[in-house]
Amino acid sequence: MTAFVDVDRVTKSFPAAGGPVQAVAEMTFQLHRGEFLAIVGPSGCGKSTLLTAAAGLTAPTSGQIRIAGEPVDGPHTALGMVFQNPELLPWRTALDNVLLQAEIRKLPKVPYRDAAARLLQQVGLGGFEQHYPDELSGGMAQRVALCRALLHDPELLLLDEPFGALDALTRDRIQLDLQRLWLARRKTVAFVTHSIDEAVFLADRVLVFSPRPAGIAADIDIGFDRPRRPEIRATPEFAALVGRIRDVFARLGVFGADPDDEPAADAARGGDQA
Amino acid sequence: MTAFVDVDRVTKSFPAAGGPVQAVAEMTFQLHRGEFLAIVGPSGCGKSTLLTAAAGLTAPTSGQIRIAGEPVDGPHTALGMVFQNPELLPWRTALDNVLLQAEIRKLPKVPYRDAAARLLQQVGLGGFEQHYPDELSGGMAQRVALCRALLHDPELLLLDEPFGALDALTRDRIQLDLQRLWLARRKTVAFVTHSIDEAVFLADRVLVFSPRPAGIAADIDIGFDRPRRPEIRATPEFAALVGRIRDVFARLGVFGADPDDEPAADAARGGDQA
Amino acid sequence: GTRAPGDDVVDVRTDVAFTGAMLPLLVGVDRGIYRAHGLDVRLNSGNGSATTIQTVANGSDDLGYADATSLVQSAAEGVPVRMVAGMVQRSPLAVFSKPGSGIDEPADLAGTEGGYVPGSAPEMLFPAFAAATGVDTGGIGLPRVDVPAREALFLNDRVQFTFGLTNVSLPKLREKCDCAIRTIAYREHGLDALSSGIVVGDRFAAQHPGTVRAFLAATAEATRAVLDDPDAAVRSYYRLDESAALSPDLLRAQWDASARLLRSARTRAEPFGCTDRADWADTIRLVERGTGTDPGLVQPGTVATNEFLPGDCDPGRSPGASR
Amino acid sequence: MTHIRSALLPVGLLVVCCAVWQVVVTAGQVPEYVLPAPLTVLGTMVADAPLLATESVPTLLAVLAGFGLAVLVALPVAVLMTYSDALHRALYPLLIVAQVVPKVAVAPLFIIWFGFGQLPKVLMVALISFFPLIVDALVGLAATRPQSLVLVRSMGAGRWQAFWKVRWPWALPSIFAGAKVAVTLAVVGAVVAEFVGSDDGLGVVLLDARGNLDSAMAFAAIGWLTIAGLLLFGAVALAERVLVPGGRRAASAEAAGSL
Amino acid sequence: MTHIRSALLPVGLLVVCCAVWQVVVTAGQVPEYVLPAPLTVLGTMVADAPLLATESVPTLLAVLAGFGLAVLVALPVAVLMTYSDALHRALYPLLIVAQVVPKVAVAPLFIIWFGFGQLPKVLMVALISFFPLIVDALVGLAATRPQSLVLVRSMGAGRWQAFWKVRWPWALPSIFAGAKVAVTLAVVGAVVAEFVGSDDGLGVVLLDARGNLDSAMAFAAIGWLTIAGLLLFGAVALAERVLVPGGRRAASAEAAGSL
Ligand SMILES: Nc1ncnc2c1ncn2[C@@H]1O[C@H](COP(=O)(O)OP(=O)(O)OP(=O)(O)O)[C@@H](O)[C@H]1O
Ligand SMILES: Nc1ncnc2c1ncn2[C@@H]1O[C@H](COP(=O)(O)OP(=O)(O)OP(=O)(O)O)[C@@H](O)[C@H]1O
Ligand SMILES: [Mg+2]
Ligand SMILES: [Mg+2]
Repeated sequence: MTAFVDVDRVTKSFPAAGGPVQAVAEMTFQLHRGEFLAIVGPSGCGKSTLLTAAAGLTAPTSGQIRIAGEPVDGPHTALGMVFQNPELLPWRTALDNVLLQAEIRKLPKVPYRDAAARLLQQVGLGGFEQHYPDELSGGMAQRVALCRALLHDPELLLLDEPFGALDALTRDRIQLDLQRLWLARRKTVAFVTHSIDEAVFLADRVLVFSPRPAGIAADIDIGFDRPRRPEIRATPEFAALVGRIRDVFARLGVFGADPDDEPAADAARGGDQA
Repeated sequence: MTAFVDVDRVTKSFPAAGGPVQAVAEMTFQLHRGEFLAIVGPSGCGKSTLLTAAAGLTAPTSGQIRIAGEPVDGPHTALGMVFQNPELLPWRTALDNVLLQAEIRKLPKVPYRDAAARLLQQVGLGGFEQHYPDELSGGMAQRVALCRALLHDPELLLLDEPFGALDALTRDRIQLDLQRLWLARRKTVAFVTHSIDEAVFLADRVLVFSPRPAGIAADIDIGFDRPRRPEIRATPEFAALVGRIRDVFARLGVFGADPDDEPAADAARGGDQA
Repeated sequence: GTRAPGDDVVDVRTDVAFTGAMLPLLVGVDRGIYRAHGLDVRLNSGNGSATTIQTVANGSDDLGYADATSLVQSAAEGVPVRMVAGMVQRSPLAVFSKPGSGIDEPADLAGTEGGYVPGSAPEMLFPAFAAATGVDTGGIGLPRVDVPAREALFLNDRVQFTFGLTNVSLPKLREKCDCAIRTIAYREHGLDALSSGIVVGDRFAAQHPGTVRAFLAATAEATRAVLDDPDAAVRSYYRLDESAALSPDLLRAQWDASARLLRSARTRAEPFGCTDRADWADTIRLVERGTGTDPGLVQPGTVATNEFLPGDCDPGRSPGASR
Repeated sequence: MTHIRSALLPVGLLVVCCAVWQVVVTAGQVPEYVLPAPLTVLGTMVADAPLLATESVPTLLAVLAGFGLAVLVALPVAVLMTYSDALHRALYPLLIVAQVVPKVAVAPLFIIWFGFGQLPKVLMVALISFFPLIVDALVGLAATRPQSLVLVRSMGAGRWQAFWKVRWPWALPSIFAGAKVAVTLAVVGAVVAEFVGSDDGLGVVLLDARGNLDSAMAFAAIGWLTIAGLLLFGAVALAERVLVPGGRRAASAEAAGSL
Repeated sequence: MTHIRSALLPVGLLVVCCAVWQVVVTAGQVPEYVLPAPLTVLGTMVADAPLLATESVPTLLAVLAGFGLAVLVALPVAVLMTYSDALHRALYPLLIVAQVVPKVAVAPLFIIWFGFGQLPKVLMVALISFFPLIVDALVGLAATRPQSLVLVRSMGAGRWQAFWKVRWPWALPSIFAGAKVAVTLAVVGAVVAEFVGSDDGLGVVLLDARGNLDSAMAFAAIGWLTIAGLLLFGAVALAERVLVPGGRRAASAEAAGSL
């Protein structure tokens, strides 16, 4: 496997009122073709920033990202992206929001209309095709955004907490759907999540980011066989991996501890976490 | 304990293009003063709708909600509310967004300014007081919204997935903060979450909603002592409760299964879920 | 009417909306007199003499019906337009008042108010009139207005007097007011001046002298026709102006008043349209006094010529050779 | 039901206004040549309908052509200015200069240059309706949610697509606000142009009528102009209904209550 | 640096326009009595500055008073119409009628009723600047994000608070678009009023100059009016800068690229 996405000494800082905010410290990693990468890290550490940079939507302050060998210096659009907010266009129905992907890419109407309807059906939104975004619940809007990212069957998926607003079971179900899709087509996936469990269940490899400015605190291979069945969650190996990642997290400290507080590290021992 | 929040045969349906959508089927339950209630249920089942109705922001189609004995027939404002989206005003800094609560309630400037800054500090946003919403990450915006709901120290908290965009550890930390706050003041809390783990860890009682139209599928008491330490997550009792709730869920079916799919119920056996 | 293939198309612009004073032009079109002279005249109303003179000067229109005072003023600014036929050669300029206003003679104007339309002839020559009658203009209120407002304000007693023309405004004011209007005519106080006539740009006159001649010949014929049968002429108006806003009586009264001003004291015996150099000199002097134009800048020959007229004007009266 | 009632209210108010006006005039408080009674005006509007209809044609043509011209120039220019900062900085001050130069004052130049035909009218109408169109279009185009642009950018949208799929729908409400102001000003512009100099049109009828102190006719012309203006405004409002997407975007209205 | 350059561009364009104009006129392509050379106009603007300044006073006072009056009436009415559907339905058609009635045509009535003083001018200015203000205010107030209203409603905000904390900031960009159009129209309104009848003001100077065929003076008056309009526009733009909150809202701009 050659590096499909090559993040090469990338840094990113934003100008802000009280001095610049450095979101990403020098970061280097590769993502191979067909690999499923999960990224976890504390809130505000720079995960979304990195994904945006990988899509070529923002330029790194220094360093370079290459996709399939090509340096990314403008929008790299051969991908499907789920943003952290659903970003549905309020004047379009759920179906038309999904179809936006096909329209912008000038894909043929009829087959993609069917494909969009099928995707919506699959994520449990059959019957809501003609609803407007403000008639959808938070999780429903997020599922529409996911369908939009999948519609054109892209090589590369950049997913920023795509299941963040979903309940446990809908989430499990969609995780399995995503795995099935991935197994069938071996897309390259970069998946930001705040659920360590989800990261371990889905990914070939989990990157743990340190708090802002984001650096790579750990790079953990997940060796479970595919397809993974939900039951593996109950295995000690699974728990060990989850525990290892939580340990890394805990060592970094999530945010500057307040002396009266229980140290954040105390929280790092549970079994089942979000 | 008398019923502080009394949801009495409440139904709610929305008009929609393809016939009305019934979000809440006849639902009755009580929430006692000082009780910490968690609500879990499949995406789009009507959780947000119920919370909005409880705050008097929408009128139930039929039935009545009473708070402290008074029927809710207009905004009931003696509460703190976190909406599913952060809903920060884009032209206000993080601090000013929190202070909106004080401004609207005409609370004195100086002490609340300090209180707001302290809250932001506590959720790890020290240094970001003067940032505008579009300079915050998803999780940061959500934390600002939480601070805003807590600022005026309300009797009743209605929290709609307040930690949905937070990573595992920040979440653990803030869960503990919330528990501490609750133990100190014994607020009445209705807490919507998509994390069963979070519901069991925090709540006195978990309501499991059935898919749309929402009904109460299960009403489960959580008897752990307070304060709960993160370690209880590793106990078999904890796992049993989580498993019980997942079973309820699974029995209901999250959404109409597609014949090719693995049945959703299969997913219901894991240990650690979001 | 239908247009013969060989006819010259001539755009003619009056100074304001059609009035009884313009009946010869209307009759000329309506009865085909112009067509008989090989002209296809398109007659339209304008928006004040100054604009008409300018559109004639730059060729937007070929010929105009405009005011001599404006013409002199325009000439001072270098506008190359001359009057080729005088149609109202005695001054109709006047100040009007209502009987109860106590304004019977110029001296009574002191301390009163009247709407003032910048660029309009009676207003322009008012300083000269005041000087001639010994009235102090400093004590007279002259708020700026447009023409319709000037008359409406007067009729509504918002002002005590109004400027106007004895041949056009007076009959109209009488009809609307249904009252006796007091007239203080400038010419009765020693201020006579040329008024309306046919004007043409120097370029057009040089390029189409035949057209100008034919137009004037036809207009002379039309004028005779109106004099012969004014009521028939009034009917021409209704055939040409579909808005038909003026009553027949009013048109008739306007024509009758205009007919009395057709020739000046000096051109009483002259054929149609001839103007007199001395009349022009008087008019130019009045404009100079009224508007502060440099004396001597405008000569009679700059603004008028009799050379295109059909009849033989007295060469001794000729305003001057062409420039 | 509500539709009928919502129409009744303004009509009722209008009728009341007219009734008061009628009473005031017939009671002799205001002379008829200053302000004719509404019934007189109505009578003239009907009796002289053939004339007024004929004269409406050139006025309306000028309004339509001028407004159309303004739209055709203003919207593309607004788009270009939205995309090019340099152009924005260069043109905006000039637009303001062009707008604040009193058009009534320069109109005579148009007549002198272009004569008494339709052209100066059309130009005048275009000039007068241009500014509100461009100002509101600029505000609307700038109000586009940037995240929506980021979204389509990630899909590889070019400017053209981003414009039509995102900016344009976001900007439409503002653009239509501008168009509503502009279309009413267009009527004013045509009348001003006809006042300054024209061979035909309702403005000329109005001017002649005023010159002749024929106030009934003057007000009848105003009445026709008003009706023309209302129809044009209605056409713009109708276009708004058809073109502004997502008329059903008011679903969150209930929870906002009456705030 | 960029500031200087951004100022240079429009000034440069303006200078080029004037240079062309100067050349055309001095080359004798356009007679001076039609269009005086810009240098002549500038000379008159400076030489007759005392007169022009004196006459600017009543015009500017009328513009300020009329515009102020329009703002004071339009904004509250827009707010009331936003809150009351019935009022909206009742008033909107009447507003349109009031707007499409050609103001030039009814101006004489004002003079007849209110004389030659400032009052008719002020009313005229107010009337002419009212419509853009109210139309844009209505669009702006309706564009408020409903979820923001729901938020403050849950905090117990009354209408007054919801208005000031939420609706007003959301509506401001639109309101200022309306104000920009209105303030330029206000100058036009004052000139129109002075054309129809007035004792003093730049409109009178302009009218007199045209009556005297003194085109240099006429254009000098137009020049002063233009400068007055620019200053007023600048004042509105400045107020916008100060009042519109969150000038730093452009943080997502980078990711939107040039779309
Ligand atoms: N446009 C911006 N201007 C200034 N600062 C910004 C901007 N965008 C992001 N930041 C800052 O960069 C840091 C990283 O943000 P980012 O959105 O990448 O975090 P994240 O890892 O996605 O967090 P979360 O899990 O909460 O979504 C944050 O501290 C944020 O304040
Ligand atoms: N304004 C509305 N108009 C029409 N339908 C609506 C409206 N608001 C909500 N609904 C419908 O009501 C149902 C319940 O929505 P609600 O937001 O309460 O779900 P939820 O339980 O909060 O889901 P989630 O976990 O995804 O946020 C959904 O099917 C949604 O489509
Ligand atoms: Mg993020
Ligand atoms: Mg919800």
